[in-house]
Amino acid sequence: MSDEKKYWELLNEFEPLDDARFKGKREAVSSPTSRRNFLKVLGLGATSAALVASCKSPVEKAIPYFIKPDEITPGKAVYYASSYFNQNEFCNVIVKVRDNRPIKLEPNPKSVITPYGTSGRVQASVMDVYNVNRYRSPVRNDETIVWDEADNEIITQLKELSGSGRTVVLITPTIISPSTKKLIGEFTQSFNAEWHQYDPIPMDGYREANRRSFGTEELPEYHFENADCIVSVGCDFLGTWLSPVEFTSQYSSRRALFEENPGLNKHYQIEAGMSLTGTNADTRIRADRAEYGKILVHLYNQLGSQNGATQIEATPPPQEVTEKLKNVINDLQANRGRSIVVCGDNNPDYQVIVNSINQMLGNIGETIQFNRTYNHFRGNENWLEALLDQNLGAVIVWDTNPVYSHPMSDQIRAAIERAPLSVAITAQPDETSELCKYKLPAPGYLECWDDAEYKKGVVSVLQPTLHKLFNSRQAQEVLLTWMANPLSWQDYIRENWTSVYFTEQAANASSSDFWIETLRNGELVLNNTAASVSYNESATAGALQTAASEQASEGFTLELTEGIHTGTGHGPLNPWLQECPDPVTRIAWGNYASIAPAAARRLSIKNGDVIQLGNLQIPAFVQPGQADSTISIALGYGRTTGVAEEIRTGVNAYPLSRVESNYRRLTVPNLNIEPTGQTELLALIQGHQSMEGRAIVRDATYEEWKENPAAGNEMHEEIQKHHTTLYPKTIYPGHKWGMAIDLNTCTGCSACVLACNTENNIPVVGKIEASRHHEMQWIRIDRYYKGDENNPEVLRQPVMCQHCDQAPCENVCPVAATNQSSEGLNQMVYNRCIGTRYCNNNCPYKVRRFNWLDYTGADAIPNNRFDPANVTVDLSRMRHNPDVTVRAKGVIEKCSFCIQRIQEKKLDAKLEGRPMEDGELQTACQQACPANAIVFGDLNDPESRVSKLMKNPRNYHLLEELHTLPAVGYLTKIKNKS
Amino acid sequence: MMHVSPVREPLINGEKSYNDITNDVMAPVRAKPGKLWYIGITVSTIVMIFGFAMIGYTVWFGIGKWGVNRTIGWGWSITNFVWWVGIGHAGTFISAILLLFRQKWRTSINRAAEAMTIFAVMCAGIFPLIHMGRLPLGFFILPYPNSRELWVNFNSPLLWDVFAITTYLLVSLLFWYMGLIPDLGTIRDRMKTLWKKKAYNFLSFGWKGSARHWHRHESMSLILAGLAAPLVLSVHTIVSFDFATSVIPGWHTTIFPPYFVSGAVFSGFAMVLTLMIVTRKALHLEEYITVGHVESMNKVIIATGSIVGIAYITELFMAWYSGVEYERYAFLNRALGPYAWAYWIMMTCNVISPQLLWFKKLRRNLTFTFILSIFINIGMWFERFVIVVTSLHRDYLPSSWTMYKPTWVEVAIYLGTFGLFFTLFFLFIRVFPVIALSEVKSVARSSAKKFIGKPIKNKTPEK
Amino acid sequence: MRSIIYGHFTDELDLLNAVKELQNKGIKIDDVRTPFPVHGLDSVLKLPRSRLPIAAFIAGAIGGSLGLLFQIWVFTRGWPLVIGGKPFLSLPSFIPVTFELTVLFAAFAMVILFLVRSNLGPGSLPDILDEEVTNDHFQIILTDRNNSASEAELEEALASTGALGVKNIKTDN
Amino acid sequence: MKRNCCCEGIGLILRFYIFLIPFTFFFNLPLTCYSETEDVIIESGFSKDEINRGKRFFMGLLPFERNHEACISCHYMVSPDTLNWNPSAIDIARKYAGRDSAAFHRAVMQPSGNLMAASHQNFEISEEDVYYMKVYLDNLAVTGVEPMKPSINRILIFLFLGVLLTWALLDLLIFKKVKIKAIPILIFVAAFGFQLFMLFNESVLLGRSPGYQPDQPIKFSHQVHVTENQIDCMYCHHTVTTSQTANIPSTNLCMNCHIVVREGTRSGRFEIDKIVQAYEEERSVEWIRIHDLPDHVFFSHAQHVGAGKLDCMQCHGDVENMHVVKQVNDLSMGWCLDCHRTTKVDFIENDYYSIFEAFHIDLEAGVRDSIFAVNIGANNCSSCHY
Repeated sequence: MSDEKKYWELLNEFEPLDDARFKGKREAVSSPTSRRNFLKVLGLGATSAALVASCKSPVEKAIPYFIKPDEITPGKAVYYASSYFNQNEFCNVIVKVRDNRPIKLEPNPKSVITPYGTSGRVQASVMDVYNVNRYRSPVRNDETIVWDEADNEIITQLKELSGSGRTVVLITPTIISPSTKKLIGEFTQSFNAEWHQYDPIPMDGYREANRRSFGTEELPEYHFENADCIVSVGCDFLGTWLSPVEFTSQYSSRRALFEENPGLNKHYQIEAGMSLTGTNADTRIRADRAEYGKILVHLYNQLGSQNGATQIEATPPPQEVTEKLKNVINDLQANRGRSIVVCGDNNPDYQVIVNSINQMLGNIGETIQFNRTYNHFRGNENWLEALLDQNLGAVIVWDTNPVYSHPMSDQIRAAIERAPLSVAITAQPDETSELCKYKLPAPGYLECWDDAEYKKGVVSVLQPTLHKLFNSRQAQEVLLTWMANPLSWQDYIRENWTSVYFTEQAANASSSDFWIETLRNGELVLNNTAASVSYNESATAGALQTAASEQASEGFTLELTEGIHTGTGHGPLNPWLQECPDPVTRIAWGNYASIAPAAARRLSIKNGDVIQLGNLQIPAFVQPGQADSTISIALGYGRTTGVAEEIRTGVNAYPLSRVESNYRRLTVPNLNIEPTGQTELLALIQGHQSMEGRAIVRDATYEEWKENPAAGNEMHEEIQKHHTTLYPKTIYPGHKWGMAIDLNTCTGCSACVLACNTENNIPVVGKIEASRHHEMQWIRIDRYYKGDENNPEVLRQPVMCQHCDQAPCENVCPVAATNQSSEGLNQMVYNRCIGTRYCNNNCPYKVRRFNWLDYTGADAIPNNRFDPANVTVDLSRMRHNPDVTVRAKGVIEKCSFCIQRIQEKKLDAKLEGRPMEDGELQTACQQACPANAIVFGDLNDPESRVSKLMKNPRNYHLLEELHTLPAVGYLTKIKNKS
Repeated sequence: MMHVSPVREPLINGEKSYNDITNDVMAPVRAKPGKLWYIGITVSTIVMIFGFAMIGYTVWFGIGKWGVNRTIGWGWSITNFVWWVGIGHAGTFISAILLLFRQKWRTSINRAAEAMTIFAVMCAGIFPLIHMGRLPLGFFILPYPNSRELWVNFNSPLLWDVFAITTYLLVSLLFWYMGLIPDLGTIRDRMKTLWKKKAYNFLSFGWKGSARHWHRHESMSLILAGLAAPLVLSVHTIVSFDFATSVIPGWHTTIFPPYFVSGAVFSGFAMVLTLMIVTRKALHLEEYITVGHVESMNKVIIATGSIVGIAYITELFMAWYSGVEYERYAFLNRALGPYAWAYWIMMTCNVISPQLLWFKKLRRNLTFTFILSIFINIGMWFERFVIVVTSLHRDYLPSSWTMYKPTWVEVAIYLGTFGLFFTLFFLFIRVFPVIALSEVKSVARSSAKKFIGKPIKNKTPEK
Repeated sequence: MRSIIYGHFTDELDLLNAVKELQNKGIKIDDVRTPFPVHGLDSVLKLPRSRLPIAAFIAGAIGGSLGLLFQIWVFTRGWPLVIGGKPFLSLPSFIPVTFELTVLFAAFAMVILFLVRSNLGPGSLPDILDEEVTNDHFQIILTDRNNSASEAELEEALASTGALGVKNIKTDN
Repeated sequence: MKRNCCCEGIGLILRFYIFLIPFTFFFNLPLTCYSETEDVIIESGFSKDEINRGKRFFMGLLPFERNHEACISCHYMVSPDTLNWNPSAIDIARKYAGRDSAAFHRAVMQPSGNLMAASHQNFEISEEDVYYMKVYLDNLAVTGVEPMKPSINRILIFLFLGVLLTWALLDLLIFKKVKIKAIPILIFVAAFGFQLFMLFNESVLLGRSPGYQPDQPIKFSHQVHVTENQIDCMYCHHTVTTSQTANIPSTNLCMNCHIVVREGTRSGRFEIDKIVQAYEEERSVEWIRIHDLPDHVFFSHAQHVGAGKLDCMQCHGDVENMHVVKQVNDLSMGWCLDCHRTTKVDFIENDYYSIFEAFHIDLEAGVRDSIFAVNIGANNCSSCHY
């Protein structure tokens, strides 16, 4: 039946190809089959009539390449090294390209920054490339024009304007590309332009603090892997802060608790809203957002008293917090030089205090170093002045959206509208670009040449993996054209590299070898000499004073946080990211105001009640663990431009943020909540929060584990003893695939969920369907609360198909569409499935997913597609993995352990005539996991990592007392409680 | 000649000759249908068509148009399926098992009850079909030879269902129809219009009442009854396997087969009562379907109802006694959880209300019986709802717990099956004799209140 | 050419007496037609015990064993699948289908055999001599082909038992 | 392209034709739907007379006299045809559609290849005739060839059988017009049986097409290339051992040889010119796909040819002796499975299989003499469906 389609879309639909790599045409084409589809529409009765009538069947054509490029083998994937960068997300990636279409991003194991794992946003970014809302050609006002026309007009005007003394302002996000920086330098010179970098959620406060404390504006590198004690004051370093993928890897390396790696770090999180990092902390101390300053002062004072620093008069934080801080102080003191204190506030005074605490603890130079400093977050608020200036002549907005993300949105809007020339260079339409006179389409990052120096001395390249889909031009190319520079951007980069970096390496003798080598590795590591900074205590006193004298907030304090999936505002464009539930609240599609249970009870607010906050109306969500007088709202939602109307979810909370003494502040004190009496739908994926005392996530404390590695898991052995069966044991002659998941390293970041989405062509169902529990993700990350509702302990568990040896689902399928493979996989045959959902009912893990409606367009019945996110149009379908069936309406699907990867790797081994190596085969979720929490392999091989983990005393199986004999094992969660 | 049994209550009231019986029972077939009948069949046909349109809607757009979700894969569809199948137990139970036990009172009600059985099973059969996500490919469940060399999964209770329900439907149909052919012969001979005569002759398979045929017919009926009796028991046993063989707490119970069978007979008898109390009035068959019949059925109801009650309590006990936390929670959740209202409706209707039938006065009170029978039907529907939905909605992993609310599509389909059921029933009472003529005649002599052996004169049937 | 002589009674007891009477006279009764199965008539008429039950048993046995063998074949030879970790030959699972097929085969075989043996079926045209036979007439049918006695003798014998409406018709077959 | 149209049904139709008479009207409806109207003739801009004149010449009809055969005797009207090696009329028409009459005249009168020279020798055709012939061909290039009359649809037979068996049934049960009962019974059984047979056959073939042998845009002969010229399969289909797809050679690969080889021994220059032309126009040849598995089947050539060392012929049949490729096997799932059950796995040479320890022990002990594909999971559902 052709309801399940491997998707092959025409590349040459868009424009003739010029790059050598894209020369030629696709290998195979399928014309829409009508007969088989037609039959399915008819019932069995009418089938007989159609059967005998079927004289003609459609002709399928097979169209070869005109000239087959050497590196492309039709039907095999090609991999290119590249990089992803957006705000605080940077990953060196390998792009998997099938038939000229990038379909998957994988971590680059050679990378020194992100050798394993990516973030969920990186995984989902494949969808961005195929976004239907992208600009397709240059636009002047509302009129489509050609590039030459746009170039000529803009150049003339630019020259005129700069000649007549008007300012030309170029606003970009933080540029980490050295070549681009050089180019912009040249541009500003030739057009006498000002260049400003703008970050929607900036870290200029941090840079300012470092300038005061260390005399350098650089953001240091943090080494969480070396920290035995981590104290974070409202800093979500595992979720959104600075470099979360890198930090997750570092952090989790110290959470992987084994006999050979027994040193568990200790993590204190002092925070108001429940953040991803807070849910992972060993001890989470709940404190109001307005108390952060006091807490930092208190920490300084207490530590200072032991380290000989001057004390400062200050009201201490509330008793309950101070009480708990004693342990924090003791542990910090005990781990001098092996601890990290971080704070997630852009207030430079706070950061100065944090700097001095770290200095006091001897962490600077140890866990916090200024060698490979971060190059991103260079944005500040200085651009506003230039933009709002009456003398503004031309504004060029390059891929930034201040109209959406800045509280002074109205003034910015007016300034842009007032400017004689306004140009936006961006891939996707946004609120700012819509205001500009000229909208110049830029390609997505997978269509681009670029380079990036994310951390000092680590330079990466980006290379295009897809021929430009639309009539777009990279911003750098645009600048080159305007400057009448004859070089292509690719050559420009190459020239820059040859002149700057070629000399700094010795491995390659010729510059072309060097270039090719770099493209292959994706990254070049330069030997920077370690930079030394000198600490300057003088700034601390003032900072302490300011922090100590902060007014207490009356009423509620609002805390704006970066949405873990939406980021600063790119997320809503991507339906995968919107559909991926928040790891803490488990809500998909939209933001909400998190409010503490006690406060909610006091104001009689229930989940989904819309409340009025300033001039913002937003549904409330009762969040256990939320500080009583703090409300948290995620940023990045409420986009109105560039997002299909059906998936415009959430509210834009940026207007509530404020600029205080030239620094963006994401807190608002003294707010009142007014219920509006309306309610709004929250797509709550997980409805029940407690484990009901069941041994689902088994946990123990570090102390208990040291006594007994099987602590918290005693029942495992007991249950194993009781496993008896009348039936003979099934024999798996070759492989027996299994997976082990370390609950202790898993942070819940959801990269695996999104990797699985991308790899396995999982459909998007939209807010309404998701709220009806029709979500389709094959992995879910269950989150349970334990204990006090005011500050509960959080336990997480990624659950996918457990591939049981004695699977309850298999017994009940009437058509045997699911059964056991000889390699221990629970196979699901979509084309056999008739959709009784009996298997799903009988699955104790509820991991099977049913295609309730025609989400994919693969169904044979016409006019019934349900695709609110508009991702089944031909353009979006190019993202599909051709090795995985796109499922039709009415069939069950579930995790297959990435069977397509298993088949591919087995075949590779067979062709090479060698046994498979352990670790050679990685599932998509495993590959994407920055925490290294997932291990996949052959259980028949006693030496494989997964076999060893299965024998670990911490290992258990979910609901093992049911004797389903899952192939997935979980390692107990061990918390380092004090 | 008068045979009035001193101990037993007569099964036929009034003074009846064989000819009277023929005429009384045939009256609805012969007479022109009344206004009520036309209204009834119009309404039920419209409802049926709407229900089928909604089935089409579901097949076209997908099961997502229902309220079921990732945790509760079966909602109203399977609830209705089990309910209808349960109702479909009475007819064959009455005609087969009571035949084997030589209960003569069955003769007045078995025909209608069997018809009801068949219609109910037809309604039931719709649901497992339409709950499939890919109905057009539903033929995959048939073990037919194919070039894929694929067969079906004989381990699956759902497949057993396919066999059980089809067999039950076919055997019930055979049993019913074989009982009908002598009566259809009777109607044929009373018909005056040629085409009607021909049509009824066609339907009656050319029955002529020969002693040899009767001899074989009786022998066949007995064996069919012997086959149908275990079949009746097996059908709901197998339906109960859908739940009992699973791992879901609240489903995974060995008590299910007997519990389901008695529940089925319970609900089936209730439905028979609901229908017969109306039918006897509407078709003026009060003398054939007597209060004595109603009482006998009420006795079966109280017996099966009590078994069901014991089963409920046993379930609770076993859940506690097993010591399995999931089982315990499942039953606590039934009684106290978000769906407790359904549980208590079930308990009230199925366990408490039938106990009133211990009073003979109430047993013989038609109005009370009618109301009670509707109560039982409601209660038994909720029993299935409780089993299907409350067991699923909170199973093993709390992270997956959800709630379920039907959509109007599901409601419309359920109503549509009522439409189908009543449409068929309305047609049935006009076309076929509602009471087994020959069987009633065969017991008339011994069980009628007043039997007139020889008619006063050789009168011909009324026109 | 043969003659069919028939008459009827309005009470099954009279019929039974008449049948006995005629048999005592040595007259072979061609057919007796009644509106319902008259208790004791088959023994009086000495109808042989029906062999339908045997047929039903055989058919049931065939159905059951075919069903069972088929299932065994499918799971051990046709395409052995590991389902829920069960062995290929998991006999308990095969019981329901085997049972249903047994019943189905037996029931169908019996009904079909009944219809064939009785020459009944859709469209079969009965030789109805008295339409009241399906109402309240109990009819005895004699034919001269089966009896040595003459038509008149038969008619008289029938009438003498108290039969009403004795008639004699001639047919070709 | 028609696949497996009902040749075997025709005999049956004739026999049943007497019964068809009352239904002729009804049955003819769908037939008439197929025939195309001829209103498009003036589309090419020529008058009907001119076209007809050219047509008559091409067809060799009166009043033209000549001492050689008519064009149509070599250049058939079928499009594209594989009945002979000569280019079909429509191919010629399309090729010369954009050129003037003089070029066409040159092409006809001064043949370019040996083969053509041999058959076109002693041609005496006036320029006028060539002009009108060109007119006719230009028109043909626009209008295309008249479609072949479709044979009677299977559904008609099926419906007819339905009518027949209904009649038999009605007669048997109700009308009883036919004295001998055996006749309606026989008709019923036969008609119903044949209907079932048709249904069964069609269901088996549903989505499958053994014997499918479409005409390709170029008369590419595997026999010529493989058998006569000894080119290895994998010279052209070179990804077959490494990729899931066995590639169809790209145009430039064809040109590796055809840069030199410009005339075939059978087809002359015409067919090879097509590939040369495609190369010059930088486009791909749109071949008709023959072996086409359903979309939900993941078949890997690398697995079968690369790892399994199967011969191409095993699935594709004797392609090396086919001028026109034909699907030999039905490519049904059962066909796959059966092969997996009987195909031995190279357990000794390939080290990948070393993990199957139990099997190796069995092999050494002689419990098994060989391991079949099915033993190592070739018939797992997930081997092909995921």
